[in-house]
Amino acid sequence: MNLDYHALAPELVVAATILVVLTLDVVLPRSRKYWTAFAAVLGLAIAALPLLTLAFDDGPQSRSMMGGGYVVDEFALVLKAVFIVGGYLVLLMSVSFIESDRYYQGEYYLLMITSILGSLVMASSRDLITLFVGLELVTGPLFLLAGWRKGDSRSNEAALKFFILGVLSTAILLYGMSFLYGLTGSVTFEGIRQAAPALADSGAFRLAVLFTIVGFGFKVTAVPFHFWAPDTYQGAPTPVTAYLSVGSKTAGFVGLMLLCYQALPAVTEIWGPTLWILAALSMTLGNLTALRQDNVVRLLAYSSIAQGGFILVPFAAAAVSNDPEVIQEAASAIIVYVIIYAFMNLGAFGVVIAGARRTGSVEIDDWAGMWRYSPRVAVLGAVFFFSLAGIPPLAGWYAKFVMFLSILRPDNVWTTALAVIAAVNAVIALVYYARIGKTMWMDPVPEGIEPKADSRPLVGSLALALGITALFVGAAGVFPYEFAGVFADLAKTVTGGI
Amino acid sequence: MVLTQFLVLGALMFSIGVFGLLSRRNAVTILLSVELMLAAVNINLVAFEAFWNTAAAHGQIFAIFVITIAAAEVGIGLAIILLVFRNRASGNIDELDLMRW
Amino acid sequence: MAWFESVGLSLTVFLPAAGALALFALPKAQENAQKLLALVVTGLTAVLAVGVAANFDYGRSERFQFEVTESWIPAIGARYHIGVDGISLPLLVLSAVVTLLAVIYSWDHWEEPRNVRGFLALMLLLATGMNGTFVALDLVLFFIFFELVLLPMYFMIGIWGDSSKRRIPVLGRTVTMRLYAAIKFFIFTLFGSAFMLLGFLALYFRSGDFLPANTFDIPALIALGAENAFGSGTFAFLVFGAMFLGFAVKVPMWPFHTWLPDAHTAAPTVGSVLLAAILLKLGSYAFLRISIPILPEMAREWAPFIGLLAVIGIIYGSLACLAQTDVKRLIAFSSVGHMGFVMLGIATMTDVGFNASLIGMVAHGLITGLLFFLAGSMHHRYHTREIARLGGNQKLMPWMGGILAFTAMASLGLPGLAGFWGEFMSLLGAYRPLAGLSSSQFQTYMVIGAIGTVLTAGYMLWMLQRVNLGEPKAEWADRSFHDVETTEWLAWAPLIVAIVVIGVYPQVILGSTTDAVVNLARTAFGG
Amino acid sequence: MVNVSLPLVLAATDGAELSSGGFFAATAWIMLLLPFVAFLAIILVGKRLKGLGAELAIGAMGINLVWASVLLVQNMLEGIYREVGLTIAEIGTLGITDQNLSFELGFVVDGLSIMMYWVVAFVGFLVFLYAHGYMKGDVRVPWFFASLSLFAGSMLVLVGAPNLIQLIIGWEGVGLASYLLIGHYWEHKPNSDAAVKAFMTNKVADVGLILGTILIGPSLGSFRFSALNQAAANHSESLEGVAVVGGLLLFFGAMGKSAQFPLHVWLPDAMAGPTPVSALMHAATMVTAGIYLMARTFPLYQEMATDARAIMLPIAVITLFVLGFLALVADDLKRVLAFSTVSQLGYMMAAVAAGGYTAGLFHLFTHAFFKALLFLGAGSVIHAVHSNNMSDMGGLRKSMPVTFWTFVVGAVSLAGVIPLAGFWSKDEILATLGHEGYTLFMWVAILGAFVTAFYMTRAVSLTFLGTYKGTGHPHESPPVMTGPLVALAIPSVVAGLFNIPGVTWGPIGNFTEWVGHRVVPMGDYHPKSIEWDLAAYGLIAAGAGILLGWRLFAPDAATQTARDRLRIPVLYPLLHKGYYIDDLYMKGVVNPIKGPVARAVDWVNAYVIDTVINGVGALTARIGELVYGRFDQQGIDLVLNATAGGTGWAGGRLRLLQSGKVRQYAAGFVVGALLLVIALVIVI
Repeated sequence: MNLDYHALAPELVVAATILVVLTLDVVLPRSRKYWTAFAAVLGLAIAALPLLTLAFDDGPQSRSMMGGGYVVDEFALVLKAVFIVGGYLVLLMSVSFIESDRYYQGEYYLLMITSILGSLVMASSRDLITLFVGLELVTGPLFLLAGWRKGDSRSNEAALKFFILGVLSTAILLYGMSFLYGLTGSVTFEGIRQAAPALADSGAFRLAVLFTIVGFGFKVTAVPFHFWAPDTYQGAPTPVTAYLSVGSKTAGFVGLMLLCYQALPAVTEIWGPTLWILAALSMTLGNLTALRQDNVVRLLAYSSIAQGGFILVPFAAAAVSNDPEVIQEAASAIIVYVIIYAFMNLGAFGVVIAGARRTGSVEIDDWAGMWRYSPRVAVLGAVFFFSLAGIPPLAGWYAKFVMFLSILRPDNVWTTALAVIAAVNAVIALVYYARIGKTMWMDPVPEGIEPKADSRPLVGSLALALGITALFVGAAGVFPYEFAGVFADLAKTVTGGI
Repeated sequence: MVLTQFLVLGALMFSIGVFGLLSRRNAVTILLSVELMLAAVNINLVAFEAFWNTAAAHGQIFAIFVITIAAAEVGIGLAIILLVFRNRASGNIDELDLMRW
Repeated sequence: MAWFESVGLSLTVFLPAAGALALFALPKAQENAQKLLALVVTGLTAVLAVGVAANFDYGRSERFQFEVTESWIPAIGARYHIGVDGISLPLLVLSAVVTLLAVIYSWDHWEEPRNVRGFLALMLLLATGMNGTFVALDLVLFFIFFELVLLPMYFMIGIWGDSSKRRIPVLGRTVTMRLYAAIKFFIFTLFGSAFMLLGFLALYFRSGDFLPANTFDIPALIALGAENAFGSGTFAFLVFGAMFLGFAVKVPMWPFHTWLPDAHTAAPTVGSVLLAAILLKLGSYAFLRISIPILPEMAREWAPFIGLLAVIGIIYGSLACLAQTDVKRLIAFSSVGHMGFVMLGIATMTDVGFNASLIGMVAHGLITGLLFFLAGSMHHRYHTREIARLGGNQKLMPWMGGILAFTAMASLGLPGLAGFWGEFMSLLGAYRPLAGLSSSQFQTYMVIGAIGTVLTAGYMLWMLQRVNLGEPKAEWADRSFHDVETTEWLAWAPLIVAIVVIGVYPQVILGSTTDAVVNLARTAFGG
Repeated sequence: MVNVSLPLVLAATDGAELSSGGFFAATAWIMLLLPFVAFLAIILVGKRLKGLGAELAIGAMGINLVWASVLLVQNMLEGIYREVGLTIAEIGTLGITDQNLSFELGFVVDGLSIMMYWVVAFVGFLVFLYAHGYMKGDVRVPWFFASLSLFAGSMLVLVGAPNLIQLIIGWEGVGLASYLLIGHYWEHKPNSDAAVKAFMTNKVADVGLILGTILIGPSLGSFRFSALNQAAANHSESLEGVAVVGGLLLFFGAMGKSAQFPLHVWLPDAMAGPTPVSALMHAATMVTAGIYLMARTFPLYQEMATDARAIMLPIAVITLFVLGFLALVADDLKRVLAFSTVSQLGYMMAAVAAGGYTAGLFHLFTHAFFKALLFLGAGSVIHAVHSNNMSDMGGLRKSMPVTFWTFVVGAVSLAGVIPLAGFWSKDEILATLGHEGYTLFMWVAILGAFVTAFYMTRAVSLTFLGTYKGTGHPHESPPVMTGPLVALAIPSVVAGLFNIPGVTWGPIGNFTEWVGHRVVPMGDYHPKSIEWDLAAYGLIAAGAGILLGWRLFAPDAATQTARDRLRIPVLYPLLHKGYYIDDLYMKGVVNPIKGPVARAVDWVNAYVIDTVINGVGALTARIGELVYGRFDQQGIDLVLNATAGGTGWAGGRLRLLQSGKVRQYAAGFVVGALLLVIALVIVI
């Protein structure tokens, strides 16, 4: 078995980083533990380098290993870049947050990069086993991270809920996968793809597909598999929540894309309607529920459920058409959305961290009038929340735009209906995003929120993370192609199986 | 046909697992139920492997991965349950409602 | 001047945005430097816009000039395509100049909570959005600019707006005006533009049936529209309807107008001015730029309906004005009526009607802008806008009263001042609507519209009588007021002059628009 | 940006024998602009001038008078026609022509406009002079003269208009000036009420003018009067469909400005303005704009819209007769004169409507002098006694001789006593009515002459005869005021001579010829010689009126007052209330609109449309609450219970009822998956 080490370099670097962090954690005295953070951040930065060399390499476009079960192509590269940059930003946000906490730092970084490694594996996986292993590698550490504040009951609770539902979803996913394998006789997507058309009418096969999708539905917090998300988001440490809503969710979408486009392109009649329903439910219920939230994190949880619904929309578009262009455009739209969503949602969580540092609260009402004492946080808050709302010229508009574009391209009554549902939801979403803007900018400062002279909301690495995300959100809003579209164009090779 | 019987067994175990998960309040019992579901998956995988009987033995490899990861998950799960138990002196998951609005 | 041909327009659009960024390079405390920067930036923008007008070839005003087309988002075929023709040119100049005047006025008029830098930055961002909308020749670009005005205006109203409380009937909740108005404006407009966007996308996809590639390019779509490519079936109906929602909310047409009185009343003075002078024009301009030339058959089918809403707006707005007790709210409602005339002109689907709407837009921009300036300055002095408490303004502040009277006269459509032409020409158009439209129906609209002019005169004169004339009320009698101040003169004088000049010599506007609208009507409807 | 080429359109002078008028005609635009220059100058610097701006206004009018006089003489000698237009707008084609319709500004110099220029300039100049004395010490003299100048300019723009568009501009311009001047003392609400009323009434009428213009302009493809008149004279097809309706709409516009029944209501109230204003605008010039419009478009009515006369003539006759009675009961001297003006405007309108172009204009011409004279005389009296009411006057004959004699001249002229101006012009109207076959209306007009003579005698008697009933010691006004009185008295006497039927004054011809210098022949009737029988009826009526008035009101002060205070039941309230037309408008139209209707619309806005909007918002929020509370956080309980019950999971049932959150979530998860399975595996 030949391993292409160049192709595997990012994973190897991250794996090495895990070892380094582990070692440092063991050998360093408690007062020097911050080196683990440094090592983790550095390791991720180094892992990005081979991505660049691979991208500009003149060699084969697609590097296949392990009998086609592990492939490094443009799709994998782009998604790996998203995972690494996203993970990097989360780590930046974590540093000050974790430092100010009283818990053990070392294992935090260890777990975080382990999870990132899992997502890297997922992006390259082209068979059920690798996909499953990658998925569990993403999720496992997160169960622990959600409960990282060991003395905090909320954190415990978040972890336990996450865990129980997580393993339930894993079980369902696996049960589905076992049938996928059993009915097609193959674990590779290639093999499943070839066998699938003959099985399209089999009830068992449909069950298998559905159970697999349900498993991923958990990861992407699609309604009705979302119940864990608000509680877990609220209870987990905020940087972990940020990672959950971006890294882990993106991993879920990667899995879904691989499943739908690589393994099951021939049976769109099964997963198309399913994802249509999930998309509509997620958008609508996520948005309506978000209207009632008073806690910023919980609000972001529901907002991220709704955003997940928007990302699911293009899947439904691909399902009604055999036109490769339509399918590619849908894939491209998903990737664009994922990329832009990653930045703006991470930014939003960065603002939550900063705001919580400043006010000591994540209740929306406690943030009232923030622009008077922390204008920069308020500006950033407006940028990210209105970007999530999709208001031009912030990047979010382009994500929504391509989403609409992809769903409207097939001239079909069902997709058009979904487009209208999405449009109505886009307007509903405005209400709660605008409400945060309103609170931060237009309401008077509540009594009792005294400016804390010593707590600067924007400290070093957090400021850096917010700066990067804000720049991206601004730049991608004006030059969406250069900052997001071009990657999506590359990555739509994921539809190569069609 | 042998395959069907295995699949029925798997389905039954899976269902029992689901039922246990839904009806039990003790976290450890819930964990056990999940294990039951994973075991059902393994039965399926192995049965299918026997059915296809290919050289690559993907089913068995898959099953081994599942067993391994299930073990890891149980480890994680027990750690979390322990944490909860330590903070609350109870393994009853129904009492976890701090974040109920 | 080749460089100007290629970058002049882009500079006009993006200079204000650059200025907004540059503002934040200045220390927060140096308010004068910030004001000066904003003044220079908007001044330069106005000069650029006038430069564009000066270099514009009026002999072929039906064609796009100063055109720039660059690759922008290749993935979706959206291009950075801008240009002006006779239709957009006056509006571009109006936008650039009014923004400058707003900055001048702002020099010493600040609403709480002050924050000069933030306010100016929003104003400059707004300018980029407004200028951009008028020059965008790509649907995506248009959409971006169209939406770009939302956030600045939302914050302007929400932060610097009127903090008084008001009880919402039926719901029974008491709301803070600025918050209520801001969110209402925001949601309302976005609700419309969500559907507008769906319409744009539908056009994009359908264009692929006729062209080698799908396109968002407005001139290309207009060329398709001229061949009536999109037909008059359900598709075109839905697309027109979707865009109609987006544009009609912005205009605003009855019954989508209710955000307007609240937003106008609650907004800070400069916000109201920009809202009235420019933002309302984005919707009606979009009808001329997009809906009509691209979907002419549908425009013809929708015309009676648009006309109906327009005349309802005229009468309804005027009657509502008669019931107002707040000067600013009255002026706000008057916009509903005036924009009704603008839309009536459009609904006739004739070149004269289009011209009417364009000159009506410019005139309304100048006149209502000035009225809001005046309302703001009066509020500044009296600290109330209650008509019942005012009176004898003419005596207390002769110049202010005189300008108010002048502007009110212009607003009620006195011939010889700018406001008249729009009203007159839209009635003229309604008398002879596009062939195929029911003459008797539009002539009924014409008569109703003409009755509307009487009502308009009624509420304006009544307002003048109660605010300007009579003896001052006891509470003001022994107070002394500053009459019109220097910055106010500087901001208002150009508007006054423009109102008179356009009133006497409307060719100032029509010289630019006529060929363009004649061509528009001809290519869209033939003949 | 601007179309800088200024295309000057020189219309063809169709009347072949007419000259183009040379320098003064070519530069007539100066006349139109000068008052505006004065207006601006007074606003900017008036306060700092010695005469507070009056000198600028008077100067401008003086120059205009010279200009107009030169033109008048030129026109008498050779006849002038010149039309100049500057395109101010090309507005599009309406899809009916290849040519753009265009709006133009310019001026026309022909018989009709020259007569009007001169009347405006002459009366204007005298009134300005008079006002210089009358307004001394007023609160805002500069503003007054600025407004007067604005009026003069607008009026000249109106009468010099070569097309309907410019006419509308001038038309509403004089309306604005009227609003400003009626409301000159705006501190008092009745004055501003009167101003608003004048503006609004005219605005209502203007709808007619504007719609008429809209009907006619596109049909002709031009807004020019010359085009309209030529088309009418040629019975052009383009006018076929619109002539009558368009003509009536224009007439409706004229009804407002020229105070025809039932749109006359504003004119009596307009007397709230200073008296010079009443003299110039509300008697001599502005109110004749409607007559002027009818004369300007005369061929339309004469040739094509003849059917319109069936409506126009009755209205004019009602105006001249029925409204004349209102002057009988007024105590306010100016109101008497105002009602008289309304009635006289009825005469003019009746003449034009009956086809008497020259007759109507001639009455306009003479009426301008004697009515301005009467108003200025009244002003002189009011200036002296500080009251408008005749019950505060009386016996002023002695203390104010100049005012008295000139007033009498005006009154007699108005009453139509030979050989004063009023006789000749009124006689011509009667002749026209008779000739055109409107015999009944002719007799009504003769009866009207009786009423006129009666109320004028009453006014003269109550004001100047008997004994003084007011306070203080009235003195004759200064020469700056009496001068204009005398100057106006002269034409009030002699103006009639210029149009004695059949008489031509050598090289200068006569009035008929002067105003006949138009682009197309007017084709109206001119009596070739004096119709003595008609003249006799007119004179008898006038004489009877004077006699009756004299008998009733000439005696001593006590009887005079007693008789004037006699309140005949029914009749007096009816007349005093002006036939309740005002009440009808206010209570029937204006107040309901201002009150209930406007409030209803506002209510609809707040309670219906806004409620829908807010309701949608509130509903969405409520749904959000429900979804969150009932579904997201609780609802799964219900599903679980239902499932448990339905499938008979008896063992789990009780425990499920107490289900906690995590298991709810898991249940939701499983139920969701099951529903999907049901939907996609079993159903499909």
